Amino acid sequence: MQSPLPFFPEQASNFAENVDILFLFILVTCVFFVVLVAALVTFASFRYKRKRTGEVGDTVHSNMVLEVGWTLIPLILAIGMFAWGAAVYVNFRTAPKDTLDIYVVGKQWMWKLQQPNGRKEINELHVPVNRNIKLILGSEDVIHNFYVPAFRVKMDVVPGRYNTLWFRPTKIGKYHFFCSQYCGTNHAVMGGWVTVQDPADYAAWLSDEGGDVTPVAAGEKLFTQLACVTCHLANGTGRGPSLNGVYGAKVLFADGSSAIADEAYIRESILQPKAKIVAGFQPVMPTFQGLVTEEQILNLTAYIKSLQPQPVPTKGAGVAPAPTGKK
Amino acid sequence: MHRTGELYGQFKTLEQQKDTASLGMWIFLVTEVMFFGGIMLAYTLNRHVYFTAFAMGSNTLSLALGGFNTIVLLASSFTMAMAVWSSQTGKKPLISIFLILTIALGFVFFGVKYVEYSQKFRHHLVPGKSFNIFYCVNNPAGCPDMDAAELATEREELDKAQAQDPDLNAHAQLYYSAYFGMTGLHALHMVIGAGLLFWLLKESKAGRYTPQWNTPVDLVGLYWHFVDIVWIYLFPLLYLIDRHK
Amino acid sequence: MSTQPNHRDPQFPERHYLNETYGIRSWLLTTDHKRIALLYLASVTFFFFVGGFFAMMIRLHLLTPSGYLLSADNYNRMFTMHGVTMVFFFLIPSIPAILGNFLIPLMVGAKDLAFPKINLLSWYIYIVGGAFTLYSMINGGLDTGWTFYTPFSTVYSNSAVAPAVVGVFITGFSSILTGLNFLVTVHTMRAPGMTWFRLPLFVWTHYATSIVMILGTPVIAITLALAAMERLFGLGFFNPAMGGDPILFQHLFWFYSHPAVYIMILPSMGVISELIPTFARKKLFGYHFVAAASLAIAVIGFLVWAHHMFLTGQSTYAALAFSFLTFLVAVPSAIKVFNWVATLFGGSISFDTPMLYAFGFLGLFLIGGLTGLFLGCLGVDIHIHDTYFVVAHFHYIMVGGAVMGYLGGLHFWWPKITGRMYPEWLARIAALILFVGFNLTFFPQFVLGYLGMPRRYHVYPPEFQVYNVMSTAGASILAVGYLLPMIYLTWAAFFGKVAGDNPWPATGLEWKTASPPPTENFPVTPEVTWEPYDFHDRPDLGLDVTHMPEVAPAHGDD
Amino acid sequence: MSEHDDANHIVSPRTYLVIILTLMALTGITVMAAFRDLGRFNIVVALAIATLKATLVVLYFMHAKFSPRRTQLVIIAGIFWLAILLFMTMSDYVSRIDYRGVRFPIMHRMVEGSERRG
Repeated sequence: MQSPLPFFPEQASNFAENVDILFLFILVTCVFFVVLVAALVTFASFRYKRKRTGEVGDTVHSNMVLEVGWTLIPLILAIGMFAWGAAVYVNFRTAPKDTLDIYVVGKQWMWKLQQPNGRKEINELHVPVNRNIKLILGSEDVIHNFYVPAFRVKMDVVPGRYNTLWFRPTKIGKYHFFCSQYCGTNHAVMGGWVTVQDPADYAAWLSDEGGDVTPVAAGEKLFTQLACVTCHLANGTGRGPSLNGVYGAKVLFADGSSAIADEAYIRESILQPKAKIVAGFQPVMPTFQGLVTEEQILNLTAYIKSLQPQPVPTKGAGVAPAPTGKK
Repeated sequence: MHRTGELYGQFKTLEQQKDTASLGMWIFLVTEVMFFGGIMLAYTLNRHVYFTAFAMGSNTLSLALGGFNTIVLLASSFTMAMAVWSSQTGKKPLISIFLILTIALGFVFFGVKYVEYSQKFRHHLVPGKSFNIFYCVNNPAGCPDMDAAELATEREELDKAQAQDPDLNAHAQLYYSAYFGMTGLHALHMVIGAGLLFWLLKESKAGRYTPQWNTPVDLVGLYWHFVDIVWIYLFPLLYLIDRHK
Repeated sequence: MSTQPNHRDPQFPERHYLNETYGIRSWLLTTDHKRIALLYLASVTFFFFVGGFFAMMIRLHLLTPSGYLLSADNYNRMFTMHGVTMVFFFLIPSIPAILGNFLIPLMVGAKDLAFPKINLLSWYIYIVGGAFTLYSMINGGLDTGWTFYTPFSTVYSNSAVAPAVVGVFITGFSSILTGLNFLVTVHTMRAPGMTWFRLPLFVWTHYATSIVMILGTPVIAITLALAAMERLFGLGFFNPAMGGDPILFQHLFWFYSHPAVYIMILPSMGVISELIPTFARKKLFGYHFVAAASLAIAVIGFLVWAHHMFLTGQSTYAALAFSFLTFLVAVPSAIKVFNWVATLFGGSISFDTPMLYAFGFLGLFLIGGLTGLFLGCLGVDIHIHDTYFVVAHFHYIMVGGAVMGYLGGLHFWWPKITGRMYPEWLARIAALILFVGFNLTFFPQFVLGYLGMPRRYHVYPPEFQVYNVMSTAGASILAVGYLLPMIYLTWAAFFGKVAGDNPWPATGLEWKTASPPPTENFPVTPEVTWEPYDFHDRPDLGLDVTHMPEVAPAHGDD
Repeated sequence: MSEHDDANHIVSPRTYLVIILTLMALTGITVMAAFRDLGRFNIVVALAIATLKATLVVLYFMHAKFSPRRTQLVIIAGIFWLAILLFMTMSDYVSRIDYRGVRFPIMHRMVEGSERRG
């Protein structure tokens, strides 16, 4: 962050400047009225302070010119603000034709995004700079809201219908996005990062599926990217069981049966999480079928195998680190 | 509050007291209008979006029973108005007679409503897990009150509707949510009204109501007529959505 | 204390509504509007501190970005229960059910409200509704947000939604009955000579509030009933999985809940309209305009609800219409503010505690109202909707405005309610603490909101921490500010200096009777012959009407 | 209606009888109208008849015709606010371009997308 006490978020889209200027216009108008009223009240407080007990005020109690004046002036200013705001909003609700369409699905409590070429991301969004982007938003469960402060855009993600949201990123960088419609337990960590890239980098990223990293490291990265960490907390207090030391151990299931956790079990749990439910947990995990490649499953399995048992479960349940994907 | 005769302590005259009570009742009825307004809006929106399913749902109701109930309720409004008239003109025995008639008509309405509701239960037309608008056409044995010709017509209608709205069952369920919501709320008001009528009957038998003081009869009358008005709207909205073939 | 030349040695009346009868029964079965007001005072204060406790937990939790105090689920329960308690069980009944109940019959010169038994019934309904809601808070809590948005509340929430919704549903009828009682009382119970344009503005604003109560509350009642049916029996109107529409719920919810904001702020405006003329000793500037503005707010306030839904995918055309109407509703509020300020000019201003609250109200309401323009403005709302900017805005209105007015009114009429004065200097200090604490708590939240911190977050990115710490610090000061008046007002009710009938002195009819008033309010039905707030027409107040700052020719408008 | 401001105005049983017979007749008409195809006017006719019936009940059975003007104002306010609720909300829905029949297309698209890729 630039200063310890910032007042404006970064301006990184075509809307940012429009919204900020409009905001400043209203702000200046409002500050003028606050100062005016404060000055009048202060002046009157000194000038008309009661000087002797029993004193009363004068008998002036109406003035048509004043009344009409302070009805019309606010009215005109209000209509001005309305018209300006309406212009910005209509532009925001009317996407241009030449957009890059990205599908976004919100579900408790993660975002699934899909690029036009089919590449999928979780809690991450890559977009090229200076290109009109249209997000098509849908929800699998409750109402969410996709919000990028640096772009000054947000839109509700309503189940049963889809909304659209467009913007043109103007600055290369990484920006927070949030869920800003309350959606349940982990509403606050249902966010991620928008990465605005140079078109060439974006194209390279689109075709690239990974790098030269060890399966464990790649698995660890995936574990965060796919938001597994939000539920599978190391201390066992999350919505899913802790995976520390699970590999090779005996797992008890809700229906009373049990199994040794091997590679096949881990794979099945990722792709068909509802097939076997660990005792004491709810079947809330979504399937990752189609979201992870075989290679990624292998990486994840490698990472889970590497996790050592954690001896002491600590208290402070359910506290996840500030927005996932930040690491 | 201190009470002298029929005049409550906070008032100066009987005239003022009556005026106040009547205004209070009217304002209460306005809140009732808004109360029904909320569910009316849910109905309007869903009818607008899922017209086919709503028309289909409406056609599964019995027009004969609905129409009969409309007549019954209108008649009860008439007898209620006559009860008010009897109290205004001091015909004490008539008050009780007209009140009894009103209550009787109210119970006829309940009876018919019971027949309708129980039929919907048997036909699996109550919103919930077992809701199935195709139940009767698929299980004629479960609906012995429908003959083969009726079932054939209904099958034809359902197929046509299904072609227009693939999610017909879900949307018909919304129609039935509106149907049970609106008629249920209306019936609840009728029950309250019937309770009030029984109370009036008890008081009128004690000879409490005179041409000078008959405010309770008047106010319950207003309430009863309001419930009637609600039904006047519910009848075409629920039973007559799309009757022409 | 200000002057009271006609009451040099005030006496406590021998017989009054407090000592007319004794015992628990005489309170629980009372139909006296003044006693019912005190019943409301006790229960509303209870809920205020319950809600305040939740607020403190929220602020303490947000001290650090990763919030170690509460789990995510518990944090969500805290802000939900804070909202539900404060909105439905504190703000909506606060001024109308306490001050309105106590004062409206006194102000119009009646012996009681039109329907005293219904008045008592409304208190019992409030208590039953409160009991349901408390039950849900203890058994399972509530985590839907006070807005109960579907389908989260009806399908996905794991908390005790049904009893809470039923509780709010029940409480709604308490509000309806109060509004009905006020409307009818104002229409039919006015004393001889009390014409419509001689009514104090407190009565006018309560009339406007009552209109909102009786026309809006039934809609939220049926909406919550449908939501409860949906949760319990699977009705589908608001459930997209069954073909229903969650946006419909929002329309129905805000049809009441936006005007409900005016239920909170209009009575407060009424209080301020009493305080300013009294302590400026001057007839309220533009009485007719302020009265008309109250009704305009109530009516236009019903036409703006969908401005809570600009980003739900609402039709663009509808958004334009609702935004335009939103700007229109700002105008009558502006008219009121300017008229209050104009009243000060040429007055004889004293700075007793109620007047300090009035000034505090002016400042906070002004900021709260003006920040509403940002949110009503479609272009800016895209960015600040559902952020802390909204949180700050509505707290400025609902706490800064409504609670300042409520406390100002409580101080102003405390001598009338109890017959005794509160400790003046302590009260002034408390008012100051409240003003400072309030601004420190909520002003940083405007900045947080514009920086992009969304509402209802139990953890947040570390760059937002500075402002959150400021806010929490302010909240601690604010807590002291709220505890102080409760303590000294309670003390003053028993041990304060005897106030006398009209300590300020003020012009309203309620000051013509004893403090505390007798059960029947006025021994003899009063006859009103003077214009409202007209000190010059009131030789009985013992003021020196020949001494005015400047004598200007009176305009014949009023 | 100042000449009718008498709160104790008594309506004669004859009038009541005429009203109830009219109401019954209107019920018959509304059923008959429902069986004719009037296109979009079916609902208009049905609501118009219902409103006529309601008006008769309010004016005569409920004595609104003979009530103080204030009562009439209350009734009009109630109808007006109901209209606000219905019309302003529906104005949102009817002016949307994409409302009718949109059902999770996004999920289908995502599946299609992955199939195309794979």
